[in-house]
Amino acid sequence: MISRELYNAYLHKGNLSSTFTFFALALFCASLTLGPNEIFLRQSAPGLIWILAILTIFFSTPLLLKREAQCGLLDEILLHPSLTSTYLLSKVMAEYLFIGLPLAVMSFLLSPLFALSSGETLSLLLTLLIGFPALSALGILGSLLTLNTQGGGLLLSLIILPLTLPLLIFGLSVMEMTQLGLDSFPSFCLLMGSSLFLLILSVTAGSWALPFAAER
Amino acid sequence: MLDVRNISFLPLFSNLSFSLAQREILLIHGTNGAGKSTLLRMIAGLIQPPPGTIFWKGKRIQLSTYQQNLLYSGHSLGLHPEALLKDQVNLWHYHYRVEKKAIEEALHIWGVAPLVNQKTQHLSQGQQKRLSLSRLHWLARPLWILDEPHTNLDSEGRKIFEDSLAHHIENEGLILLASHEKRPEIREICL
Amino acid sequence: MKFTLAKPRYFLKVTNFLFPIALVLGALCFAAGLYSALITSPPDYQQGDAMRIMYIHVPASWMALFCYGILAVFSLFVVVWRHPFAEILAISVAPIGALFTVLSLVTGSLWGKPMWGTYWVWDARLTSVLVLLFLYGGYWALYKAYAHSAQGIRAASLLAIIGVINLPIIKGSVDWWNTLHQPASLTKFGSPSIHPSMLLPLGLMTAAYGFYFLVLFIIRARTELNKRKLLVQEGLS
Amino acid sequence: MKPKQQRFLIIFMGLVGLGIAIFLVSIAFRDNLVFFYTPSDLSQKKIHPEQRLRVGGLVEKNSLRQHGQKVTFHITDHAKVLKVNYTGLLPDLFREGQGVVVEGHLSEPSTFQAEAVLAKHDENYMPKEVADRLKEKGLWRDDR
Repeated sequence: MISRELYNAYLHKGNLSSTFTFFALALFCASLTLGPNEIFLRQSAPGLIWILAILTIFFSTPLLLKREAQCGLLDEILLHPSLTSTYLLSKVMAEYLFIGLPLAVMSFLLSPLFALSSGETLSLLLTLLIGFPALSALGILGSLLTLNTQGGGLLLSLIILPLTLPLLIFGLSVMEMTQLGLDSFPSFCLLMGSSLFLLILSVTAGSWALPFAAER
Repeated sequence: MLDVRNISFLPLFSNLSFSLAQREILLIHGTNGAGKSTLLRMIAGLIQPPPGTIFWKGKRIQLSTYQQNLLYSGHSLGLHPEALLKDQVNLWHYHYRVEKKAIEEALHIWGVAPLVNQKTQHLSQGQQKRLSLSRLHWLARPLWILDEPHTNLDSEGRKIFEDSLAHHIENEGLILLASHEKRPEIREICL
Repeated sequence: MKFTLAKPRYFLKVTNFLFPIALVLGALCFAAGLYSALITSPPDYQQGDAMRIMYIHVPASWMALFCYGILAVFSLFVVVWRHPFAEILAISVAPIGALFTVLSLVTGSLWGKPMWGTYWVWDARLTSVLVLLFLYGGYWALYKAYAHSAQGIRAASLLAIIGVINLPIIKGSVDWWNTLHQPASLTKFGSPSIHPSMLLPLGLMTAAYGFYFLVLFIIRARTELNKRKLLVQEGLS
Repeated sequence: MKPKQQRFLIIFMGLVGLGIAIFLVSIAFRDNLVFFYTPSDLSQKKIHPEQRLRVGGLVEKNSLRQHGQKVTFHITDHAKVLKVNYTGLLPDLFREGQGVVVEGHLSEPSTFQAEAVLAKHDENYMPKEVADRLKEKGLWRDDR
C-alpha cells in the first residue's frame, strides 16, 4: 500500500510545481513588502514562513484528493483489505516527501531573504521538518471533510487552522527562545509532542471521514 | 453463495431481499435514479450503515474479508488520470499484488495494449472503459458487481465483455449486473 | 434516513414541561444576580468598579465552553450512532454557543480597557475564547457548505469532535504562549483568587445564563423540528 | 497479514505514539522553565551587547525617575540590582515594589536599555480593605 501511494504521489508531480512556486513567490513578496528594517524582518520571519507553509499545504492537498475521488480511486482504497488508516499514513508519508521536504528546503534556502542568522535558520528548518507530518495529516483530513463541497482550499483552511495553533505556537516559541538566547528545549518537546498527537488524531479521524467522503 | 435480506435505503427501496447462487447472473434494472448504483455500492460494502443483512457463503459478512472476493466496477473507472499505461499497470500491481504479466495479458485481450504513450486522461471514454474493465481478466474474484458496464463500449468491446461474462460463469462465478438493457434469458429485479 | 419520531415526541413532552419553569427561574436569577453584582458586592482593591464586568464576562465564557461540550456530545450521537434527532439538537446548540462566545469576547475586551489600557490584550483566556469562536465558525461553515444537510451535519459533527479533543491542547499552547510573552510578574500567595463576597453574584449570574441557554435551546430545537416535519410532509427532505 | 492483526497493530502503534507525546510534554514541564533572566543571572552570564534579552524582577522602591517619556528605574532580585532606562508609556499596573519584566538589550554591563515593559495583571479580585489587611499581616508577598 505504501509503495502504491508513493508511486501515486510520484505521478502527481506535474502539478506540484505550482505549489512550490506559490510558496517561493509568497515568501519573496512578504520579505519585499516588510521593508528593509532588519530587526523587524528577523522577528517576523518565523511566523510568516510557518503561516505561508501551512497555507500552501492547505491549498494544495484538496486539489490532489478531489481529483482522486472523481476518478473513483477512493472506492478502490475502501475495497482494499488493509485499513484506511494505513492508506492515510502512507498518504501522509508520500505528501511529506513530495511537499513537506521541498518546502522545508526552500524555506531554508530563502531564509537570507529574512536576514536570519545561521542558528535561527537551522532551528526554523528543524521545527518545519517536525511540524510537517501533522500538517499534511490535518490537510488530508480537512480535504476529506470538504471533498463533496465547493469550498476547496479556502473552506479547508477555515475549519482546520484553529487546530494547527499548537504547532504554530510551539514552533515559534522554539524560534523565539533561540533568538532570546534562552533554552528552547522545553518548547521543542512540546512541539514534538503536539505534532505527534495531531498526527495520530487526524489519521484516526481521517479513517472515519474516508468512507463518508467516498459517498457522493 | 450470496444472499441479501431486507436491505433498505429509505426513499429509494425498502427491505429488498434476493440471493445469488454460483454460475448465476442477476440483472438489476430500473429508471435512472432508482437506486441501482446505491444498491450495488451497499452490497460492495462501500456505503455504511454496515450491511448487517448480507450473507456470504452462509455467514454474515466481515467487510475486510468479504471485500477480498468481490470485484466492483462502478461509474468512476478507478484509473489514475496522470498515469501512462505502464504507470497504471505498476499502480495495479502494487495495489492488488497481481503479476504485471497477467495485467499486460488482459490489456492485450481488451485491445488497449498499444496505447502506451498516452496518459489516461487523454484516452477516449471507450478506451478508458476498456482499460478499467480489463480487471475482469487479471483480477480473479468470484463475485462481480458491475454498474452499467455497457456504457460507451463499442461492438467489439461489447463482444469481449460478453465472452468474459460467459467465461466467468463457467468457472463458478457470480455476477450482479446493473444496466438498462433487458436480457430475456437472465433473471432480473426491477427497482 | 428513517425519521424516528420516538425521540422527538418524548422531547416535546419534556420541553413543554420544562420551558415555563426555565423561563421563570431564569428571569428571577437574572434579576437577583444583576442586583447583587452591581449594587451590593464591593469594588475590587485594584480595579475598583470596572471589575463588575467580570460578572457578565466570566459566566459567558463558561457557557461558551459548556455549549461546545454539549455540541460535541450531540455530534458523537450523530457520527457514531447516526441518530437523526441528534442532528436537530446539535444544530440548535451551535449558534447559542457562538452567541455566548461573542458576548464573552465583547465584555472581555471592554473590561480590558480599564485594566490594561487597551481593548485587546493577548491574555490567555481571551485568546482561547477567540479560538473557540473560530471553532464554532468552522463548524457552521462546514455544515452550510454541503448541499444536503444530512451529509453536512456528519462532516461538521466529526469536526466538532476533533475540535473538542483539541481544546485542551490549544488552551495549553495559548497559556504557554502567554507565559512567554507576558510572564506573570506577581506571585499569588495563598489568598483565594476570588473573594467569597464576589462568589454569590457570580453563581447567580451563571445560573441565570444556564436557564437562558435552556430557554433559547428549546425554542431553536422546536423550530428546527417543525421545519423538518414540514420538509418531510412536502417530501423534499 | 490478516486484517485483524493489522487493526491490532495500528491501534497499538497509535497508543504508543500517544504515550510518547504525553512523555514529551511532561519533559517540557518537568525542569524549571526559564522565561527571563534575573539581575543575578545576568552578572554571571557573559552576554554580548546586541543579544536581545528579557529580564525580570522587582521594581526597587523609590528608584523610579520619570521626566517626560524617559523613565529610569532599578530592578532587583534581592541579590543584584540592574539600572533600566526606557522611553515610552509605562503600563498602568506598573508600581514600585511590584514585579516587572523588561525586554531589550544590555547597553553596558550594569544598565539595560529596555524596548518593552511587560506588567501582567494579576488574577486576584479582592476588595481593597481585605488586600490592605493582608499586606499588614505580611501574607501578601509581592516579590518574585
